[in-house]
Amino acid sequence: MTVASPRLVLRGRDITAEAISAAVIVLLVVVAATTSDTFLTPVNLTNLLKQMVTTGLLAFGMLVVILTGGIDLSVGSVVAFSGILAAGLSAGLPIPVAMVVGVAAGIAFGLVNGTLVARFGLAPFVVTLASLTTIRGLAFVYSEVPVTPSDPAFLSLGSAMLGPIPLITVIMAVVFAAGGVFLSRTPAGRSIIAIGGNAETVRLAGINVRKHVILAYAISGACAGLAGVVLASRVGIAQPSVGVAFELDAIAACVIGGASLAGGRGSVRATFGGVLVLVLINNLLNLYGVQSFWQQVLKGLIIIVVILVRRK
Amino acid sequence: MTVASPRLVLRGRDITAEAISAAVIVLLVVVAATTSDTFLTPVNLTNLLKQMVTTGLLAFGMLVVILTGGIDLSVGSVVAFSGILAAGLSAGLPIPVAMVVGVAAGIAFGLVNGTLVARFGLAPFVVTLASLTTIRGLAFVYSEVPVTPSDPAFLSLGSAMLGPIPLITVIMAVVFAAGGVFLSRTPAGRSIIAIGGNAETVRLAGINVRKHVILAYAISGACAGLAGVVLASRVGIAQPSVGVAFELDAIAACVIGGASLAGGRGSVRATFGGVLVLVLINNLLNLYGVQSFWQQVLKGLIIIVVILVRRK
Amino acid sequence: QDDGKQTIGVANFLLSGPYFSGMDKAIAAQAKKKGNVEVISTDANGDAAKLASNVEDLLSKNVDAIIISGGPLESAPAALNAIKQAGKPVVLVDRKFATGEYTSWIGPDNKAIGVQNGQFLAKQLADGGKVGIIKGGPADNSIGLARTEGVKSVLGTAQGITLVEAPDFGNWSSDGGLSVMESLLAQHGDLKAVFCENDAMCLGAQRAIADAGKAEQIVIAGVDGQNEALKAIQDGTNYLVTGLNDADEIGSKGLDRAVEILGGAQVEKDTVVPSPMVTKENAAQYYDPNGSF
Amino acid sequence: MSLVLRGVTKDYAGVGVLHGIDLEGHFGEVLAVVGANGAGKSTLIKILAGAQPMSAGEMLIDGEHVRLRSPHDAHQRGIRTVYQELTLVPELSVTENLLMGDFPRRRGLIDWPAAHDRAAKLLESIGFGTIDPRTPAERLTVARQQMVEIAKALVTEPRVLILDEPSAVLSGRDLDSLFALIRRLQERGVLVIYVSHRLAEVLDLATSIVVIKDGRVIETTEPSRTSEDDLIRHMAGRKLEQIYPDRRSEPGETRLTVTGLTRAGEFDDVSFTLRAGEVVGMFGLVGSGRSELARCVFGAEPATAGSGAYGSPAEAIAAGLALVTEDRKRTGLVLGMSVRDNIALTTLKGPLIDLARQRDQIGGMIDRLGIRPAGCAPMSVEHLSGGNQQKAVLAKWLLRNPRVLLLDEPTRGVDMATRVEIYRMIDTLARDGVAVLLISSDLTEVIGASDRVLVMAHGRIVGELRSDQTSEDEVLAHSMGTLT
Ligand SMILES: Nc1ncnc2c1ncn2[C@@H]1O[C@H](COP(=O)(O)OP(=O)(O)OP(=O)(O)O)[C@@H](O)[C@H]1O
Ligand SMILES: Nc1ncnc2c1ncn2[C@@H]1O[C@H](COP(=O)(O)OP(=O)(O)OP(=O)(O)O)[C@@H](O)[C@H]1O
Ligand SMILES: O[C@@H]1[C@H](O)[C@H](O)CO[C@H]1O
Ligand SMILES: [Mg+2]
Ligand SMILES: [Mg+2]
Repeated sequence: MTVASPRLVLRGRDITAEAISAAVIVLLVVVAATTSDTFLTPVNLTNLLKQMVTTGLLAFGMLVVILTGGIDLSVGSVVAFSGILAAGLSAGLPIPVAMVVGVAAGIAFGLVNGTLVARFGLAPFVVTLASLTTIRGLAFVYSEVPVTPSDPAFLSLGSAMLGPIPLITVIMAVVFAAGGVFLSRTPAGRSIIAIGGNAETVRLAGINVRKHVILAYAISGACAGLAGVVLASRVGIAQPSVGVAFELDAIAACVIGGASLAGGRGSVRATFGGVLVLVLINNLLNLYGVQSFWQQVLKGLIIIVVILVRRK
Repeated sequence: MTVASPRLVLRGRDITAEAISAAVIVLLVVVAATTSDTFLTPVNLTNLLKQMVTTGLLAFGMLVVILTGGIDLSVGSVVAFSGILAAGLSAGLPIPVAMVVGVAAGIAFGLVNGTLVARFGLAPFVVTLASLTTIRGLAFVYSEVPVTPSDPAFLSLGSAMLGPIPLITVIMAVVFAAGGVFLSRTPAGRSIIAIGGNAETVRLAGINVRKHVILAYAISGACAGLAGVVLASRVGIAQPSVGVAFELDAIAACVIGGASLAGGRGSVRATFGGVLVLVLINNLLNLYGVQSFWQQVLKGLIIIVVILVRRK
Repeated sequence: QDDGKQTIGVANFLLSGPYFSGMDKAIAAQAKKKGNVEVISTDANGDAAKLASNVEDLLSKNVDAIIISGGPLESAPAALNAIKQAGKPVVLVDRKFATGEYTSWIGPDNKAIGVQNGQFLAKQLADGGKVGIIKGGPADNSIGLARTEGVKSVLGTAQGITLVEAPDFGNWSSDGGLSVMESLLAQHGDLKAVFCENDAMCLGAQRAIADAGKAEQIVIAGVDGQNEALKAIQDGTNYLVTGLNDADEIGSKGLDRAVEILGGAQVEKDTVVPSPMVTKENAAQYYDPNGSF
Repeated sequence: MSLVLRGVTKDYAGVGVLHGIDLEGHFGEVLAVVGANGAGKSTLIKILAGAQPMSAGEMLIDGEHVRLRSPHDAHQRGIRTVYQELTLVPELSVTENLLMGDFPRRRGLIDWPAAHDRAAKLLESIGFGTIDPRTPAERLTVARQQMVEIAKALVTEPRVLILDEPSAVLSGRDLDSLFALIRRLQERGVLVIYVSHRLAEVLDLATSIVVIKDGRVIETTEPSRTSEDDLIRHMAGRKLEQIYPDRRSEPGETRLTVTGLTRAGEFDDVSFTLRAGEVVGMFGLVGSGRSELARCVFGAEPATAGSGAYGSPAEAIAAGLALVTEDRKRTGLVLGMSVRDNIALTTLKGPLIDLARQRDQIGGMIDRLGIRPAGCAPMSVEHLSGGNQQKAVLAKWLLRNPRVLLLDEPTRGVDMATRVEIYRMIDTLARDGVAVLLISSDLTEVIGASDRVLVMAHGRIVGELRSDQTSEDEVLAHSMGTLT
């Protein structure tokens, strides 16, 4: 409905989305640094690094699903389930094992979502809306009350620092780096992107479309499971009610980063940019002491402005 | 990804979706009537009639937007804003006027959403995700605290009965009936459907695509505004925090009714069927005394089963 | 009814919070104790209209009385009207509705809890200092507002004490408390104490304080008496105090109240359940590791 | 009474596509526009249709300056266009696609019975009466959809009717109906602007011919003063020695044996073999089941009975098969992706893709097939002209060195010079031992480029003829069931 505007191309790659995201982020950072004494303090920067982790992990998984032309609304519920499962199991199992089982639960939910979408051809929106409801229920069925792991070692994942960088931020960065390579350099990653563009063409090219779609949801489930475990470890308490509406920020990050919800289009780097934009907006509004509901008003408006600016 | 299965066609119209929805509903009703003493009692039936109103109104508006290939995530926030505005204004204005203004506010939000989508070519998902946030904030800006209309007449819309039928159910039925005629028999309605199928073709036919897309969002806004006013009147108090996640049930109703989130495909009747399915599921789970968290687990699973059954 | 069996309906506005599910459980447990009382529990999952229809559902099942656990809902006039029309008694637990007619209410004095916390902190910070406040939200939640108001009424006038209210809400949850506390710490590294409108948020805040290495510097005050908080208090951490807002007690008393009313007793309209201050000294008395909340 | 373009130029983001086009068409005339793939024909037509603004230049109708701001503007002036790409709304009925926005109404509401009636009459009046107006467009074959597209342009009688390669998907009787229709319109004083790569029909229909090359008009002529060879020479900028290569095949081992293959409702009891080194043509009228057969052999749809078909495309590919489908946009390309990524689809190899190697390999294939514009590898494939898109699809499959190549309408929308290249390529592949099945609705091609021709009708193979011993008439007669 709009006319194509000039694109920025670097070595044959269209980097308009990345460039605009980068510009928006630089702008936000400059505004923040010059108008707030607190912004550049080590404490605040560490906060930023920690606060981007959950949205970041979810956004990467969401991007993979969005690339196939799907969507995963269930991630917030998976965060709750995986977190409370890992916390609960840590009473009887070694902590790393409990955490891996938490992530594995996320993968399992992803496989179910993916199978319903790919094998039975159901609409991703409703499948994951239904599983959002079911998985949330299961989290409460597992434990109605928050679970506090008795072993304080459960907290170390969430609080360890690698030099000035929180370990969980490093984990997220690794996910993004590996994810970038996966999508741009592996046959599976390329197939996932192509499927979002035209699944039939991909099928006729001899690529197993179902398998790749299921893989995409499993990746999203894995990211959500990891985010749940990380969050539980960070807070030190796993709550069945955590994660409501987390999917919205994850989707917003992808779209701010220029991903198309129709599939086939989206960049790992720009999605990370989208995560930064959201985290910066929240941080700024807090630093300025903007009242909670005015924060909501402004957050929505800022998102509109950002996507207006980076609009193709 | 799936092979087309046989379709039911009546006088040139494909009624497969309607037929399957009808079958599912009949099945649910028969199960309910034979297994629960309470289901067929007048009180429970009246209850059902009331319970379908909010989801019903929102689902119709949502359907119109979905037909254009869009989505409106902001409806829950509009419910809150319109309700609290109407309740607030009822202190100084005649109640019907206050209520109309509440609905008008919904239309205004719809116009903004529609303009951002149609005029600026932004993705509906993010536009309405952002306005979900902003409008929720505005509801709190309007009144941080719940508003209780002093005049008890404010409650009459929500409690009046037309014979055995609640007035608000009649209102919803009128919306569906008028909506059905609008979509099947008016040029504007047909244009909205056609836009979801292929916007470019519609534009080439000399039809103003933007205008119709904006109209669709305005209709959704109007329905959400009406739902908000009705809800405030039914509950007797308007709270800025109501309506969270209402959009999900509305979308689920449309998709259970066979609407395609890609646009162009969806039926008013089948959407109403989708609303009934959701309301019946809730009612049944309540009648059987299923524990709340298990209700969530089952609700998700039943939705999956229903869309599996009605899958094309 | 003839066999003396009574049915009581419970309308929960929102079960998915540990406090509320704890209360729901307490009501059911108390009914079981009584032997001849059956409880039908419903959950509106945060939807006010659904609460109204759940109440209508319960009435259609001809329950003898209704208990409403309204949580963040400020009132439900239509539901109260329906109950009144059906001629049934309604007992409110925890949440007292701002408007509408009810038979009886049992719950805490939220302002008093706040005052109590304020007084404790004032004593603790004899030399003055900065006190952070973390609210649950949303802005229309009068329970939280009353608690904060109580704290402010004391500390607002106390010598040398400055109050900083976090702009963002902690959503009554531990993860919310954690991130709000982080932002608070970024701007106010010199905090001496923090008050949260409930324990869940305090538990998250305590983590953020520990991560920032300020456990020695900042003390914590909460509300509710959630198990984890009682344990932290008992263990002698920087979590110093909470105001007991016992879901078990309020729930079971609510059930008792409904039964009394059905028995024809003349009952008090509003009953405030006292909220004793829990500190290291008396925490053992309240801490039940196997309790549901 | 004329339509005149003067000095029309067009560029996309600074890249010139049209460079000063001058053109004059008179009412009551059939003006043919011909040119190689990417010459700018479709772009020119989009400008005439008001769908794209010109960068510079002017347009005059009956001597009066007009500026078209939108397709609607063009409609108002009686200019109607049938685009190269189908533009129907798939979910809607034929009626609705035809009358869109202009329905008969009763008491303000659309009168559907009257609307269907009107649509049926319209279809009838232009010779497409076999189409049921109540059918959703998506349930029609491509050919029928094309007819609906044409009918749509005639709902209100146009003064100018623009047809961009309307015959590419039509054959047999449908093609005859179209030509008859064009002649009737011409007699009624309509200016028909006709774009086609099928030069024989251009010479047959047109009253004047404009040849475009690289965005410029390089020749304006009339059928009586030119010939196919002549036109090709202008379009290609050189003379084409010979269109079809001399096939002298000595078939080797059998590469594909299909026996009694059936897919209920599509085709029935089909048996044939393909041998190394031979090119087998397959002709049939639209809807005869050829595409379904090819898809089924390739494993894209399951067979109901018979043997010879593969279980899935992956299996077929592993066995050395390749399928160039008939609808490049829907099943041949991922439109949002680059030319390179599209071509790479069949050869993705892991764990990590060697990007440098991929670039070289694909660059080489782009050069070999002469996909234009040069250096298009990183471009989005949707920005290529139709013919070049087709070459990109071919490139994707040739990269796999297939042993059996199934080509479904491989020259649809492809210009003459490129066709010749494709025929030569088919020939070379066959000489290297590839077995080729060439499905085509172009009679001349199917006979000229193959060793033998299978004829399909109503889902069955009804005849097999040696290409050097048959004639177009004979093949056509078989396909219409007038011969057995
Ligand atoms: N939107 C666009 N952006 C950039 N280049 C474009 C765009 N549309 C067309 N082109 C280029 O313009 C040139 C002319 O394309 P056009 O479609 O007009 O060719 P054509 O003569 O119709 O070819 P064909 O016979 O293959 O249909 C091509 O090189 C094409 O790549
Ligand atoms: N007259 C017709 N009208 C509509 N559909 C038809 C007609 N004849 C056959 N079909 C359908 O067309 C399909 C077979 O067409 P297919 O595409 O395989 O044929 P084709 O010979 O390749 O023709 P095309 O050139 O259209 O590809 C079948 O689904 C069949 O039901
Ligand atoms: O009183 C309760 C509890 O304090 C709970 O923690 C949150 O909701 C309030 O209503
Ligand atoms: Mg063209
Ligand atoms: Mg075909």
